[in-house]
Amino acid sequence: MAIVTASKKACSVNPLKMSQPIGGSFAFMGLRGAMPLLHGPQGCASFGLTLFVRHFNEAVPMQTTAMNEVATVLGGLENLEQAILNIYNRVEPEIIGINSTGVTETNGDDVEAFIRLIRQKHPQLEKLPLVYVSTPDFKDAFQDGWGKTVARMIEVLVAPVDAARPRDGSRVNVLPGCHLTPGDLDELRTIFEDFRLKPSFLPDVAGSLDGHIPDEFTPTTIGGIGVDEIATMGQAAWTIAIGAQMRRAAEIMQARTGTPFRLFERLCGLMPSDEFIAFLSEISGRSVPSKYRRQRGQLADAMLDAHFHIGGRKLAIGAEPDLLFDLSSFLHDMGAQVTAAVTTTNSPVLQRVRTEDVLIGDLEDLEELARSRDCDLLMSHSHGRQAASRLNVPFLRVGFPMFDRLGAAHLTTVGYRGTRDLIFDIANLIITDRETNHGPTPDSWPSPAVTCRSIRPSCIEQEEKPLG
Amino acid sequence: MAIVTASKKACSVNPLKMSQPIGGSFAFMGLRGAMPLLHGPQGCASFGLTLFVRHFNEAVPMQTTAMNEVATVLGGLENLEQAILNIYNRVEPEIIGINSTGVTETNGDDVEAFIRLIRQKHPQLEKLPLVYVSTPDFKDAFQDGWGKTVARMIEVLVAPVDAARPRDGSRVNVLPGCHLTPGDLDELRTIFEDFRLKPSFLPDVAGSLDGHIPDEFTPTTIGGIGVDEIATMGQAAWTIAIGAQMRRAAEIMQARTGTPFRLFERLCGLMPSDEFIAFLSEISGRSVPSKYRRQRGQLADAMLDAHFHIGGRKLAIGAEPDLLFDLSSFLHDMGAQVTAAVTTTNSPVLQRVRTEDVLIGDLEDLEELARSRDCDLLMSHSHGRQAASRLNVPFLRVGFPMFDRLGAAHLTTVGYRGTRDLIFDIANLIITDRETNHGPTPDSWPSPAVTCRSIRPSCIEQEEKPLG
Amino acid sequence: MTLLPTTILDVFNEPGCARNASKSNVERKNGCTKQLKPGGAAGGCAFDGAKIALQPFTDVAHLVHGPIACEGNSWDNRGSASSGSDLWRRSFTTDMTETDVVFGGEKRLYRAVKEITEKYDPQAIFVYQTCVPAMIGDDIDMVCKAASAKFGKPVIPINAPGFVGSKNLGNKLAGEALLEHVIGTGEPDYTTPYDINIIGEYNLSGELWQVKPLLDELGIRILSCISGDGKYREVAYSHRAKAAMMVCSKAMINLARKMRQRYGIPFFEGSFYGIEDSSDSLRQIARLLIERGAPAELMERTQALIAREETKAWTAIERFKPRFAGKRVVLITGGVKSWSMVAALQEAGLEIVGASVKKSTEKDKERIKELMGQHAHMIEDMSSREIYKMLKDAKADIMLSGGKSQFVALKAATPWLDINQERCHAYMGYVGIVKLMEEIEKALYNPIWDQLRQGAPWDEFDWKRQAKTVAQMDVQVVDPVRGATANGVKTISFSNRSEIGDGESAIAAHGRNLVEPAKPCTNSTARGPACKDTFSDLQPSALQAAE
Amino acid sequence: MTLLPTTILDVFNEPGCARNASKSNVERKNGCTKQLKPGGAAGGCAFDGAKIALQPFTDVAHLVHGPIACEGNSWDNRGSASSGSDLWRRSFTTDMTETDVVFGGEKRLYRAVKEITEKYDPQAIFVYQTCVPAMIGDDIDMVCKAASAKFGKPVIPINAPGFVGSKNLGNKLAGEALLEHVIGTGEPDYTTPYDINIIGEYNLSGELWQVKPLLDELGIRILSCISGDGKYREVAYSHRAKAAMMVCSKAMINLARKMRQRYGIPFFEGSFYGIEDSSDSLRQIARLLIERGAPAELMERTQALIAREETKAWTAIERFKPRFAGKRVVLITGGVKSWSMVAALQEAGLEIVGASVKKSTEKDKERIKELMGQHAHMIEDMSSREIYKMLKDAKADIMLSGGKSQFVALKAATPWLDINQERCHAYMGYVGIVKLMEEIEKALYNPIWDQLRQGAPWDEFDWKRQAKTVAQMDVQVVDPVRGATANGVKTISFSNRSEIGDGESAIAAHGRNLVEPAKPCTNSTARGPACKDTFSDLQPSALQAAE
Repeated sequence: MAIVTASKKACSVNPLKMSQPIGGSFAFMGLRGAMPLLHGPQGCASFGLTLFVRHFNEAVPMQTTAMNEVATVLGGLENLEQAILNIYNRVEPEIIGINSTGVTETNGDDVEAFIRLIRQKHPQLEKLPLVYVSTPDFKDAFQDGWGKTVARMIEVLVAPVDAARPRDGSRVNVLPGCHLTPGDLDELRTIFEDFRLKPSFLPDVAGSLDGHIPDEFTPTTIGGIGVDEIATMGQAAWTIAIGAQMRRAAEIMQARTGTPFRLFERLCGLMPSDEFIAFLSEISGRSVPSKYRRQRGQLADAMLDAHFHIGGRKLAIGAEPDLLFDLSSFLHDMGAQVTAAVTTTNSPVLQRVRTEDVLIGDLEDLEELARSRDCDLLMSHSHGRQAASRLNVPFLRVGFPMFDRLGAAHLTTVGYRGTRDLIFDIANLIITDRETNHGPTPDSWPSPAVTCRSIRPSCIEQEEKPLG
Repeated sequence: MAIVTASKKACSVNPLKMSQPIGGSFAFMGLRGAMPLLHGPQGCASFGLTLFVRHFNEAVPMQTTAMNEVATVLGGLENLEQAILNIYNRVEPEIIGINSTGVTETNGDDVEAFIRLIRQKHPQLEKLPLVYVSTPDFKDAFQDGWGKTVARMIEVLVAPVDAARPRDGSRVNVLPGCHLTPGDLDELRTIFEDFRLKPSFLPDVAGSLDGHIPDEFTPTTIGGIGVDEIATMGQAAWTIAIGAQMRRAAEIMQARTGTPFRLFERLCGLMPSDEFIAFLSEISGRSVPSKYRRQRGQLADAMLDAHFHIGGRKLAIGAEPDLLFDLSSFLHDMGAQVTAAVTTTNSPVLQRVRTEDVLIGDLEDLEELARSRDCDLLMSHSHGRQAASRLNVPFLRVGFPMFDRLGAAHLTTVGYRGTRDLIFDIANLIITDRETNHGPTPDSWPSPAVTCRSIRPSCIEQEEKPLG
Repeated sequence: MTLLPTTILDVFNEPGCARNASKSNVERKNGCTKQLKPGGAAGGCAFDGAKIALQPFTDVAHLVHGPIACEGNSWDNRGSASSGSDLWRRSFTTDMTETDVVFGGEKRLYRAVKEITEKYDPQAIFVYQTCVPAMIGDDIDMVCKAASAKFGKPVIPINAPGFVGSKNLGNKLAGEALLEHVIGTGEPDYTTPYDINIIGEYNLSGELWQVKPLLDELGIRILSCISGDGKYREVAYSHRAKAAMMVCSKAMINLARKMRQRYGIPFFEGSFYGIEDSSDSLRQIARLLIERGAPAELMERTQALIAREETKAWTAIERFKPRFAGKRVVLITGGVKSWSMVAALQEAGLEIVGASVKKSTEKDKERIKELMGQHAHMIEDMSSREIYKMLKDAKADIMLSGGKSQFVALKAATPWLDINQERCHAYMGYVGIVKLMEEIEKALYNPIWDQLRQGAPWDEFDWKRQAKTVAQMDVQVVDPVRGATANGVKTISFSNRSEIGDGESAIAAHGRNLVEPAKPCTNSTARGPACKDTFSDLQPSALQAAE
Repeated sequence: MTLLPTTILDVFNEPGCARNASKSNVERKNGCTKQLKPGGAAGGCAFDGAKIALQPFTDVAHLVHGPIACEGNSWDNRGSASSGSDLWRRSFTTDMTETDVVFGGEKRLYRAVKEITEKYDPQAIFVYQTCVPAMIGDDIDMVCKAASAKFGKPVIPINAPGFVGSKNLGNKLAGEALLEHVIGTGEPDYTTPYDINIIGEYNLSGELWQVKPLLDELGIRILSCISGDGKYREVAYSHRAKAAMMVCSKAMINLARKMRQRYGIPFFEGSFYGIEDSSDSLRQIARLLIERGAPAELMERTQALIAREETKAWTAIERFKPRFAGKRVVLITGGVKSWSMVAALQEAGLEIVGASVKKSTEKDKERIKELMGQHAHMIEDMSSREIYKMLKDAKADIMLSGGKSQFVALKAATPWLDINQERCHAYMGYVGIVKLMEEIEKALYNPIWDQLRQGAPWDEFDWKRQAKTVAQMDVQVVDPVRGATANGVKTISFSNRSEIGDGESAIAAHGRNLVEPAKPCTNSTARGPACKDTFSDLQPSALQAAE
């Protein structure tokens, strides 16, 4: 039972946290033909855009209501109206997803009321879904913005269903947390399909941000789940939520449509994957394909090969709660000691992180804890690179953003195969570090005596003649 | 058109090459219930065994006729007889695969004659397949041993078919070169199955060496293709050979059973994968599943993202011919210059390596070429690590053996997905090297003048009073 | 709410601003305040601009007062290089909470300064104002003053909250803050007749170090670089320089002008991109220094060095000429670099078929026209979709631009090179231009383009769809100059009226070569003046965010 | 064909060999020549043994004369560490071709020596004979002599082709080569009364350096280590040592004995594995040196150092005792390390429930019995399948062995630790033993075991199959001591006759805990002498390769 505390510092140094509005925009990026719109000054969208572009190496759609100082004084209605109209006219989106920012929240803009006014004034917008989510910058963090936004999508976009009507037994709703990559979603999709289940991912960033080459250059998302498909999600037999951040969305789905849900807080590791596969086997009524039997064996074997290297490592990890919980639990299961854990926002899973204490803090906290607790493996998003370099410990990039290496979108850590590959990556990182920094030398085990007594010259004997 | 030359040195330094008998034994490891048997002194098997164990991190079956000095004088019949009987009695193999070594070849053992004698003497062996291949250590190399052994398996184990009988349109024989990993074979199996084709891999090291956990500990291989399945390979509609080393095996298959074949010399890269997928689409009569459309887009995107890093790199590569050809062609396609290429044995593909010259040589040659030609990326099996470290250039482990990192069996370079992941690995290796070794400093661009003129003290002016 | 009216108006009226100077009165009023279009903008804000301008000061703690978004979403994203302290790479923010918004954030800010002082003891702390605290009335000037007095260390307020305007405005506000609080507050150990300031140079990828050895060789000392690899103390005494070079014509023109005004430091606008520009800049530096009293022999030495370096560079570039023959470049930058880049590229035999002038002044444009000839295609503001089509239609062989617009080129399977701040190569001076040519050559001749321009051989359908898509795009694009379409062959005017095969069939046949290489755009004589405004009414898109 | 009869017979008759000494005449004749069983052997050959023994000499070029197999398949595979030259890590081989086999390889060998001399100029070249050139009659002694004269550099023939015998024989032949060609050919710059040789220590993972600081502190100089971190020159003058320690009782006993004979250097067999063994060895060294003339005060200093180090080590180990209570170890080594490891493990409170004695002498066995008590289970020769079953049946909590047998333990989901040459940790001396305990603790308490012992929850079928498999294995295994089976509950005698649940149900319930922890094997009193031979007739398997 970890004790969860929040940093008392006035100054956050080397932030781990990102703001919740862009977490919300990120969720909208998993919808087809979507334009995420940040209601705030243009810098908010610009920073967010840059962050996503650097992580995904993709053109990313994101717009802003471009609130300036004067507009802020007057309230955001006019800018919101103009933004929606401009987007509607220019890019013909299938949906506009709006998140508030610190400025408009401080201002107290009643955006839902604005939207009603705008719809009244512009009947051509009647069929354009507009989803608004309140996500002030000065509260919560990235994963909260994502979670709230998905919950709100369900409230606005999923059609209510007649509880009496039979459900489609092969359909499954999947509500992935923002810590899952496009690669993770692709892997899950394959697994679902191997059980002959038809998954609807909400959102589906794999469809939109996996790095495909579009035929034309569109300003909205390409790929992702369509608004039409979202509307019918109430017909699915099950909802699977991944990560505690998605519990509320799953509950709303259940309340709205009666679709039961199962929450998987972890999908990395042997036992979490076992549970997941067993559940799919159960709801699909199909036995587990031999592919997964073999993958399971391969994972078990990888655990055996790698535990020599990972076992006993002292891990310092900085990540948002669900990713922190997933990866730290997995590494604990591999024999590592979770020695320093820092996160961005509160969550019920934090208490269950397998460590002494979890700090809601920043990368300076993580660096200091890692140093004082003698950690020898650091994991965080790319910003942790500076700390790892100062500490001279191996560094594994996890989560968002990952801007200094390629392939962030395809890193896969879910399921037997994803876990297996992650294990090899970590073990090889540690092996490389050992070779580079910890090879034995004559001075590796210095004499405990204060000064080493060397041969005293007086001891040198007369040279003898050779015998032979 | 590369010029192929062989090293003139009397002394091979830091060998790249491994011997062909163990290449042959490796092929037998892809058969179910097999016991590879090296006919030679015990050291030959012991070294081979260690090599495979270190690479795969698996228990590996391999036996020896344990020829000692006296037995060598007398000829190997008795030892071979004892070995076969001991293995037969003790481990009940489904097949024993015998490769000769330098010692027994120097001795001139007529092993086929020995086997006839042994079968006459021990009728209980009647149904035990015994496949013998001549593979002297002092000729050829690892991949030759593999190629010859697979060819011989076909001659001995595949049942002749009635040419008039209709073939099974869904069955495909796959003859993979020894440069494919279990991970490659798994990837190929998935692709075949997605086209509803039923592949028979000969040999199938994925079945036997992919790292699964067996229920019991057997001294033979577990998994792999069964002798029964091999016998029926003549019924397949197509044979697909992968790597030029498999041409002869495919030709023998065709001659023996009439099954037409297609040889894929490369499976890494966009165009080779395109050709492969197009061929499967053609022979299966099925359109390409959308999964591969997306994977193709992802690969194209990875090429775009990574070409900045890989383009212009000067590559030094040491590998067996088929792996050399596959990877160097792929890297050439990514804009790298293949600047130094060293291999182990002759092959028709060597002339087509996209470089000036290919040397049949050793890792000393590779290191010297890399140094004199200013290469900045080195690829070879694990033994190249010393050269890379001395040259201080990034090093990518490819091929066999890979004993100093985990997960060798699962490295995948075939198809869209395999190529995509390889691209990220190489690009990230290069990025890491740039960060670590090539960050800009004030001395990165030294003044062209011989000595840098510094401020002459005479120039220093009288201190002025501050204005403000 | 603090509207910062004085400073901002002051900056808006910048007389040193070439753009302003060339504008009508009406334009001038609107120009710099340029109201961004909601739903059609994606550029950085004033805070972003201020941070960009100042963050390269390496020994300063840069503290952002605001909610997590401003700093948490943006830190550690630029490639400036430091030869000393790495303090500037650490990120400091007050990460304001709801409580701070309700009760005011001044106390938290003060405590943040205290924590930084205790833990990192920096040479100075720069405190950046952002929108939310500006809205709730946090007085950072007051807090900085108090903290400065308390901790005995410069604590400098940078008043450029995002919503006051663009990135460019932020650059200028940063300059104002330096003028008001830093410059003139220190004295160098000694001065020489060879002391210069370099203003608006950020040492991206360490490129200042490509030029500094030349200055060293001439005995010229960079007294202060604002702000690449800069140190607080050096800015503080930068008023003792004899002359200054303004590297980027927009970013901190106000700073250069006011330093001339206050301290009598003459400056020139120059560039180290390209051979001739580099030589010009060296000569200008020498000229100004000699005017301020340096011995005249400096010019001789400068000319000798220039002669030597030019010869070497020209020789190095010579080998690229055959490789670059007939290769066409589109250059899309924030505008300020365009003319100097154009010259550099032409030096190597590349043909410029288009250059962005969105942020360029009329004078810049004149210069570009002069360099590129009559047929210069000046891109005022082109949508991503437009550029995508242009590249798909094989109107250019390579695009050079900032990182955010890269995908327009790459996804059109067209070589692209980053010439903005995220690039990892240094392109300055005589060595840098050769490096740039190397990179262009690598990009042009990379074999991936041929592969990527082909569709999957198994995917006939895809190609049909693509052709259809391109046709649709033609319809969508508002292009008054576009010629008539008939029977699948049509005349498209892009930068000229030369007749070429249409995009569809060119692409379908992977036929970049269908476009007759002997007839590049600038060979046409029919280019009308209308062309340059062709796309100017289109919506800006991702491109706007470039730079 | 050169049969090398003299040297080999000489080695076979090694009177210093404890094993030989304890054998009957008949045994002795068969013992060391031990004809390996075709189809049932997998150990290394004599060449392998010679290479292992000599390769740690760091400044020597090790040239293997033979086809590619001997060196190409095996180089760069051991973890010795060097404080100086890395020449030893380079691999040299004549890579004989068919032509060489037909026409003889002597010329190629000579040229190879020439090339090495020219390119690497090593202190010496060791030329290893292998089977094929031995068969065709290549005379490496002659070539080495000629090359040595020509190039003015020691070129030493190592005559141990693989087919003459086992790895162990190869070790001894390597020792003979040193005696014949190297030892006594040089002189140290000076000698001291504190000079010792260490023989048979390879500095794996640098573990010699765990002990050397203690010797340094005592003023004891390692004049020559044969061969870990060794230098050619040091072996050449190793005959000037005052005393020697033989680290590995089998490897080079002949070398130690003959150095005593020829040069009067007394030696003892000792080990630095474990606290008491380390202390004993230090005392022995001091004793022998004092006997050879070192001041008697050396013993006092040695005792003081031992007291200090032991206290520290015991204190460090103390904390493991509660963690190790009731934990049972199976120890499978080449045999030579067994007794010293047993002592070390028991020091930490671990219970040894089995130890391999395959390569141990009767004296070793006695010692083990003494250490482990009446209930010692000595494993003569156990098949992999047997050990697998034993571990699956939860008869032990951890296995320590060499790398090749690791999978037997790991696949049975049982903790395992490498104590042979491929391990990456150093376990020598007082610090090493603590490190070993740490690693054992890490292995025992790693949470993966619980996970791996469970089957997939979705795979009922699998578990049934596994149960069936285990039952089959019971039938297959020839185990005369196995008890009667009835109604799914049976009595199995493993190392004792204590009653436990059978393997099936224990596994099916993931029920390692079903085995009553309070009743470990050695608590039983019914252990009969028959037990130790239970498996001795079984075929050797992969384990045999485990050195």
